[in-house]
Amino acid sequence: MKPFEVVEAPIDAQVYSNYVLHAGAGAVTLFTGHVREWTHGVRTVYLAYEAYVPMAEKKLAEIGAEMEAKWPGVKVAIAHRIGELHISDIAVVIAVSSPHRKAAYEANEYAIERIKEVVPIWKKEIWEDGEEWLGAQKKYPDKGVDSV
Amino acid sequence: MKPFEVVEAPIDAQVYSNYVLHAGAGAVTLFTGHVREWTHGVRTVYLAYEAYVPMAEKKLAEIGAEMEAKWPGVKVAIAHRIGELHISDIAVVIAVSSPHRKAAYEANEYAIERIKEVVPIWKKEIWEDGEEWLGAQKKYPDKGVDSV
Amino acid sequence: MISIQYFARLRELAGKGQETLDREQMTVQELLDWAEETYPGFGKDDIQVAVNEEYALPEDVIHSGDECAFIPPVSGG
Amino acid sequence: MISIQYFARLRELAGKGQETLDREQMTVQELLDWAEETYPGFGKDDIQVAVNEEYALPEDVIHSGDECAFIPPVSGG
Repeated sequence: MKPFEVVEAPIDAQVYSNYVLHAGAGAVTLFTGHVREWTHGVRTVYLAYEAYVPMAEKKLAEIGAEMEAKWPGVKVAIAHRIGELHISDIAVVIAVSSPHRKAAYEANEYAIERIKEVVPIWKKEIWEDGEEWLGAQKKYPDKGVDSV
Repeated sequence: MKPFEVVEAPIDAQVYSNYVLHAGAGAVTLFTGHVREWTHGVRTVYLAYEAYVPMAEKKLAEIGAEMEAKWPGVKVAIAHRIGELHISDIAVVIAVSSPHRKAAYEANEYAIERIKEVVPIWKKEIWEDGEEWLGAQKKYPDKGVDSV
Repeated sequence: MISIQYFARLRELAGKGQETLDREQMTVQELLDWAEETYPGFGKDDIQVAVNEEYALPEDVIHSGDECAFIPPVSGG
Repeated sequence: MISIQYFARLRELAGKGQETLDREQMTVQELLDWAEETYPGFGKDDIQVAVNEEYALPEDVIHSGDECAFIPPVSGG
């Protein structure tokens, strides 16, 4: 594995938490974003994720560097899956270790917020009767914003 | 496994995240507290945890109920290990699933704060040249407070 | 008979994990006072008492058959 | 030659994932204007341009050999 990567295979979250664990770590936070069956009352059949892979991996690594600068001592790994994802599949995993717990929580939450702002990855929701690329489009201002 | 338990065997964190995952969950936060090698410049050889087991499990379940009341829709599992723990061993795991990520982060952090306040579990630090029961004793006001 | 459990520092201080006290009833504060006298250095001001697995107040009354535990400052996590 | 990549909604709108544009240089804004004219409904006001895998400003200049990508609002996570 690479500590900042876009993958096509199912994500094994444990691989990333193992990567960040070390003898100086007192706390590890592991966030996994999963495909949810219902969003805004509409049943999702599956999601299709697409990425500009090299730039996405570069941006994930930049987010990791931002985190290490803001919370000295944290160690970070982030992976995002692309392709066709079904209910409960892991779309994204963020693993953060830190000597103390507060930084591990804060840095982890920072990472998912930044991913949703700057990493070139897109999600298409496929329902039983249609599909839609998500994102902050004007047409659907309430979609995708609180998607996880 | 039980969703709120005190265990003697090594903790497999994945068991608890699997337990809280369901089709309505968009986010899972998994916190693991680990034995850290260095605390306040002193090298830890190992930790010995002790619990008032039935009351501790009852208090963990109460914390879970508090979380479900404060953040509707979250599902929670918490386990704490007792006995002799070595560097990087998991002492505590908190798994929280939620439809949306914000509650999963907030509820998880709430859980570890409450555990450190009300759950009858004690930690003894064993160094190369001594040992000490931790807790908010007056003698050592800076110990144990930010222990993870 | 009131049963009493000791944990962590208090278990080491008392040299035992549990014992029974031959009383019909007493308050939580009276139990703490008894422990302080019996085990010098007990430090009752920092210790809570659980009665039947629930935190109790100093004025709460303990009855024969209750299970009590001294709870020094916790340090889990 | 400037290479251009399309993703997500834009890939479906353009009917292709990439193409090349035979220009020596142009600004990011000129590239967006060109795309809006070429692909009605492109929605350039909500789209960013990456040049060589880095977000660019409208006034930045793209040169022949640069790799450009249109970045519609992202929705990872």
